[in-house]
Amino acid sequence: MFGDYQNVVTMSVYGSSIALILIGLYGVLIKKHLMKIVIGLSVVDSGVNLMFVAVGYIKGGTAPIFSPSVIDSKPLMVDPVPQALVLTAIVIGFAVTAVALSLVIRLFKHHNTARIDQIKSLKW
Amino acid sequence: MKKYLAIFLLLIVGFYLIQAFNLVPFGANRVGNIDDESTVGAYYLKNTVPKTSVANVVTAIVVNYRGFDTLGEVTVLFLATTGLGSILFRKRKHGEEEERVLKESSQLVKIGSRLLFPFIALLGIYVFIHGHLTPGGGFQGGAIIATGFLLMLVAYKNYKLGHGALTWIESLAGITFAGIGIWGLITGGTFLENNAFPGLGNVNDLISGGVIPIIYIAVGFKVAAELTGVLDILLSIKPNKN
Amino acid sequence: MMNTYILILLILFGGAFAAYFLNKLAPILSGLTAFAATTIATILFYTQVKIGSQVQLTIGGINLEWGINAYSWLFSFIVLGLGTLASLYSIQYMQNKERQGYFYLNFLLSIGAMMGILLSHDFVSFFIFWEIMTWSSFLIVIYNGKDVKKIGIKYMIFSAIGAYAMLMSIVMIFAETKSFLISDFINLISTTGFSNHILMITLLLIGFGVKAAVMPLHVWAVGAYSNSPMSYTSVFSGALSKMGIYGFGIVMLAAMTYVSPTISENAGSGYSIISIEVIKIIFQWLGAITAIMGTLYALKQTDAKKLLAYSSIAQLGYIITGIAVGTKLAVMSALFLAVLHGIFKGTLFMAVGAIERQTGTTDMTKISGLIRKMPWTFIASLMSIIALAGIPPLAGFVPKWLLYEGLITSGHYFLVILLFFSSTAAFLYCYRFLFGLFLGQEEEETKNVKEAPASMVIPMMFLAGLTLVFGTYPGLLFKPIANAMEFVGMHDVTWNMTVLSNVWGDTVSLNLVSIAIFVIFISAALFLFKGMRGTRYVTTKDISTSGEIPTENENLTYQLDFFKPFERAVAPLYKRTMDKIYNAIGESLEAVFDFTRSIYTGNGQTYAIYVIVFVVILLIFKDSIF
Amino acid sequence: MVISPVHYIAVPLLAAFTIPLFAKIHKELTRIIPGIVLIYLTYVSYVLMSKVMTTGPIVEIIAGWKAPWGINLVYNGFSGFIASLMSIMGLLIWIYSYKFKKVDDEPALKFYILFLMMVAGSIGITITGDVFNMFVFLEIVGITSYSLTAFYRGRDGAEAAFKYLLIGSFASVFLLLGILLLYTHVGTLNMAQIAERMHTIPTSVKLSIFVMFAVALGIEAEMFPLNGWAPDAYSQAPGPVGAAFSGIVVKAGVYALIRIIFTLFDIEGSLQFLIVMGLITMIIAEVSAIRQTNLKRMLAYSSIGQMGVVLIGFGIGTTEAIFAAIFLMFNHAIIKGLLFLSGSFLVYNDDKKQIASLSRFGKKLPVVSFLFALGAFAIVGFPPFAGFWSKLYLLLAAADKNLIFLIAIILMVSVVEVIYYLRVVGKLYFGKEESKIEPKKPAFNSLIVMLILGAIIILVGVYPDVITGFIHNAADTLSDKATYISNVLPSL
Repeated sequence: MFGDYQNVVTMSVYGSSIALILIGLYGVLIKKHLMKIVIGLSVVDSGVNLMFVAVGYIKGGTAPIFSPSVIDSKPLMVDPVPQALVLTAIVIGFAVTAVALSLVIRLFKHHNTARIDQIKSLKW
Repeated sequence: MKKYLAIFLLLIVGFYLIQAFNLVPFGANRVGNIDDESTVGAYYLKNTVPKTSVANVVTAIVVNYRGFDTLGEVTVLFLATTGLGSILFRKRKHGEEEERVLKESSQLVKIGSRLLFPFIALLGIYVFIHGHLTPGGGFQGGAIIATGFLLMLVAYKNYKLGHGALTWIESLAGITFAGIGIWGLITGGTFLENNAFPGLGNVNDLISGGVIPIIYIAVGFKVAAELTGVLDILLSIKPNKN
Repeated sequence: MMNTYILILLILFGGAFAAYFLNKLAPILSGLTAFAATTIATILFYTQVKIGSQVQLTIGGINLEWGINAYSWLFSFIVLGLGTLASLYSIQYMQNKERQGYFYLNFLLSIGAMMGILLSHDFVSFFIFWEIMTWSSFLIVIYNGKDVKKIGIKYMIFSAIGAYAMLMSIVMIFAETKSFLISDFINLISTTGFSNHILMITLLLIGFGVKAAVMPLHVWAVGAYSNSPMSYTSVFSGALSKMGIYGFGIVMLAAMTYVSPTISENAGSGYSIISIEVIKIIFQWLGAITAIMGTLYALKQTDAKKLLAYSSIAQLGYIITGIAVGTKLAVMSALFLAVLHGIFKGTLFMAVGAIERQTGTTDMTKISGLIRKMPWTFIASLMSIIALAGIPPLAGFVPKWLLYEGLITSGHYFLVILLFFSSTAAFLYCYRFLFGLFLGQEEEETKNVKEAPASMVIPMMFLAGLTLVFGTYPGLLFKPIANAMEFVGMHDVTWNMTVLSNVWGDTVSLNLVSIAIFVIFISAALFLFKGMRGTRYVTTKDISTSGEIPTENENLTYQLDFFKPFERAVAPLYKRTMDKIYNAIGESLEAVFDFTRSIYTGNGQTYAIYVIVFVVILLIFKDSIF
Repeated sequence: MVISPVHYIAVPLLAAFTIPLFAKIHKELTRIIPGIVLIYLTYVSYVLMSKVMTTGPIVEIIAGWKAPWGINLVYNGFSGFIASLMSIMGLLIWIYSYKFKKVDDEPALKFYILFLMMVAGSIGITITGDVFNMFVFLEIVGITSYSLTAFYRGRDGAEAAFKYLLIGSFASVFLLLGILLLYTHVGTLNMAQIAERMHTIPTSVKLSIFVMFAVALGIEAEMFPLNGWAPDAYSQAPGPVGAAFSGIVVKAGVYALIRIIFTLFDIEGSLQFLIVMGLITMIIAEVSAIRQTNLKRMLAYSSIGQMGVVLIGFGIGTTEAIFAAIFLMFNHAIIKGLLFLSGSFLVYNDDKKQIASLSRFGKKLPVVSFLFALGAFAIVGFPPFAGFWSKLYLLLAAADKNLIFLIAIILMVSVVEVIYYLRVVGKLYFGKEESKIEPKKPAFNSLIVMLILGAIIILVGVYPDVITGFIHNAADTLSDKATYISNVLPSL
């Protein structure tokens, strides 16, 4: 399907998911605002999830569903396991984000700021 | 300075990630020959239809082969709601009404939302009822339903959710999932074993796959209730005075 | 027979907890329990235990062996005797003090632990009891609540360093011999030589050296000795410090006597430069220096407790020197002194305790002239001081004689000079102790002081009497010492019940000396009493100088600058170098620690960066790390 | 219904889902049900451990799919021992916190659900035989831990929890990436099969995967420099939760790390890596602990330091050393549990948890102070308390491999530990002046729990043989990789 452009596609799919991870990490490491950090975490999660799906892809494969039309022909199907895993990963990512947001709310109320470098009452 | 250091470090991480995934060519067949069953993927593709009568292999994996994961996943959601409740808990003064931060929406949005909501809910329900036949399933369906509630929450400033009902749905759905699991143990099989019904039915029938659709429906309800609960909690936070 | 050891330990440890809980009923009960427990244990020990019997236990997959031998039997004499007498003494001494249950709990625990040390034939139980002894004595040291940080923690730091040095050595020994038995360790060094195992031996010696308060490791001792209740200090200084000597003796004596001379000392080891001779010389000198420094610091003290504490350090120095020299005479003198020091220093600390209880202070500038008020205490102190100073006819003379002779015959002339200097200087503080507390004019404040109760006087007098007995019949002690030396491999030790002799054939018959001194003493006393009749007693405030009346707060007591000229002469020695070095180390460590913990900046993002940096480092160097 | 390892997970989950319904009947049920569940789990531990000790490991299949195809639970000497330890600690901490007042003020319902699931999740991490399942349980533990850390209002709990969450998210990201890479190369998620196919992965990739796993699980195991969250979380969480962190959650993290290193990977350098990281962790944590003025923070750093020692023990790698390390884990759970539980009564009424504020509490709270002192003595390794034996065994194992330098450093650090613990004990009994803060008298149930822990410490200290049999079995199980694989995959 992709023919000679294999490398390009590899680069673009893997590259974009790795780029998402790195961009997210950058936000987590550098941005001072708590919300941005949480967003960064979500972006990282998305990158990882995209990576899961990308890795599970098999060239020319269809969705791993034996619908009436394909049940007899048994076509090449993509790997179903990463798809199942990514479902779990997404949900867990959602849960963590929700907790993170609630913590941000608490922190903002407590410190009246959302800058992470000003919230350091616990140290040493 | 810190910025460039971070970029530098992240580029190194990226380099090694690329290096690691470089050995995993995109689109190559890593499942192997399906009849070899050398990988779990191959085994699932080969055996799902004959052994579970479920057309959607992903659903079979999520609910049955790796159903234990899914149970954990549902628990994570449940715990997130619980945790949110405990983190953002505040004592309400007697008679104090919940008040949201939102502004009142326009009439158009309100009516539009009310019109859309049943259809969204219906779509969600369809998605999780047909989880074992078509793409989608409990999580997806639940999320769709929660979107409907989000719409309502955004449109109506004081949209009341039945908290009691949410708790009931959450708990009952959870009990159904865990209970089916334990039923497997009671009947002499293994935890979550697909033996609650005598037959598995025909592939691609609506009623097929043993307990898999039932679990997925329970998951759908649970996810819908929990996502809605999370949205509700996060929306009902009072802003700081200053 | 088999279970007597366990029974003795059970009595002591069980008594400890009984004493703790009985305190809730009535404080006096815990004191009585302690006395009963030590007495029963002593009686059991001396009636039921035969030298050489053993009992084996297995705990946690480790074989333990308990038993008593001639060498540990000698030390058990100090521990049990002093323990019993001190617990009798404590009953009245501790009266009306708070937390008696706590005190007796730890008192009995430490006595039990000391017995345990003596019973242990293997390093594991040795170490277990050693640690119990350490922490129970630590708990008593901080009992007063005074200077917990300065004294208690200092004691614990040094004890911990010592104990862990010992533990390290023990595991190294086990790695080598696959056995915890002390006898196997002795076998090891006797078959493969001393210098091949220099690290483990050094570590062991550090562990023992801490408890024996050897020179660079002595800084904890004064505070710890003077800060605990005196009834415990008599055990602490008299018996507990001897545990250091006990262990020191095991290593040094066994190493010296069992290593067969045919083994090439310098064979195949990175540490081969250090042979046993070097270790011996180091400890001879450390002992001598400890003796001198202890004596000099003792001179300066105005607090009787601290004076005695420094004096203890000095005496331990003699013992260390004696053992390190290692000839039969020197070792004999060291062991004799070890026992004797327990006796007379026990008495002295008890006497000071009695004075503290009756007058409320031990500051020699504040009290004087107690001779009339506390005559028995005075007599006990006098006898012990004479023993301490090493004047015949009391027992202190014996080890001194032996030590000098041992040193001279083995050619350590310089050491003799040092020790001689030290013991001469010791006369000065001995005199000061007696004079400052008992002689001189009576103070107003001590007008209503009475003699201590009988249960405190009796142990003191008993111990003081022992110095006389051993001074006249040193053979009573020579016998077990000779047995002990036989056990550690020094054969053919000759001794005589009442006569000391040297290699040149000169002999001193202690009976004759005693009689002579006794006659002199009696006549002098008669003369003094006769002469005293005509004197008039004035109080210290009853002075008029050139018509000026001194104000209240002007201290005219001359105890204050008792030995000023002498102190001035030796002033450069008083620099407390070791204390300063330790403090400097402590402070710089604290700075380093504070710097280290600032790694935890409190900023979540910094921690995140740490994670990424760690990941990057691992990824880059993964091939070389893994 | 035969009792099987899945009860560890299924029963708490079912209970957690039901508690909100029972809450509608009676509030008190929300507290009692988790207790009943934990009692049941302890019973399960008893039954299963006696089975494991007599007949060998139990491998349980989930959903009727045999080992590589479905998820399976492996309950052998090692995982069983840790799981039993966790369930017992969970039960004790539940009894302790039953009427812990500050918990009572807040919505108790949520506290007990979260606590129960934290215990169940930790047990899940230990007994699962599937990598991705381990990730799910790690997240369960993570979410509950974050929520419980931030449980108290008006404190800096949220800050601690946010840091924990931030670093914890890194853990899940790296773990996911590691699992993904692993899956793409071996095509399975079952640990035994991964272990069996590990040699097929090219070395460089294997190392990258290992780095990701090591970092992710190192975060959970409080390895330096990944442990920035730990002191904050420990010190801000409610007292019982602090005890649960050190007694249960960290154990799960260490277990996972050890399981990965010993069973999954066959990388030679990973053991040296453990030693070095353990050493650094220990030194930095103990050195930080000595300068603390906050009691809970001091305990937290001490806890991290102890984990460092545990890692060293595993890193030495001989069966004796593993035995010592597992013994250390056990001791640490018991002793640090006691320290946290008694310590949180000592500083109960001091919002800043200062050590200075507990001056002379020995008189006001005699039993609690005594137990704290007992714990302090035990953790620094004074005989005749439990901590001594594990330290001795560890040092013996190290000496056996001739690691003299390592022994010296461990002992030097022990001196530091002695200083800061005894400083607190001295303060408790002989502080300069009496503290103005009125202490809080412990409730009966809390006292009982602390006394039980104290009794265990003394019992194990005097007669370690009560526990060494189990630990020997655990150590043997862990070091025998081939048996693990053949237990899970009998056909191969």
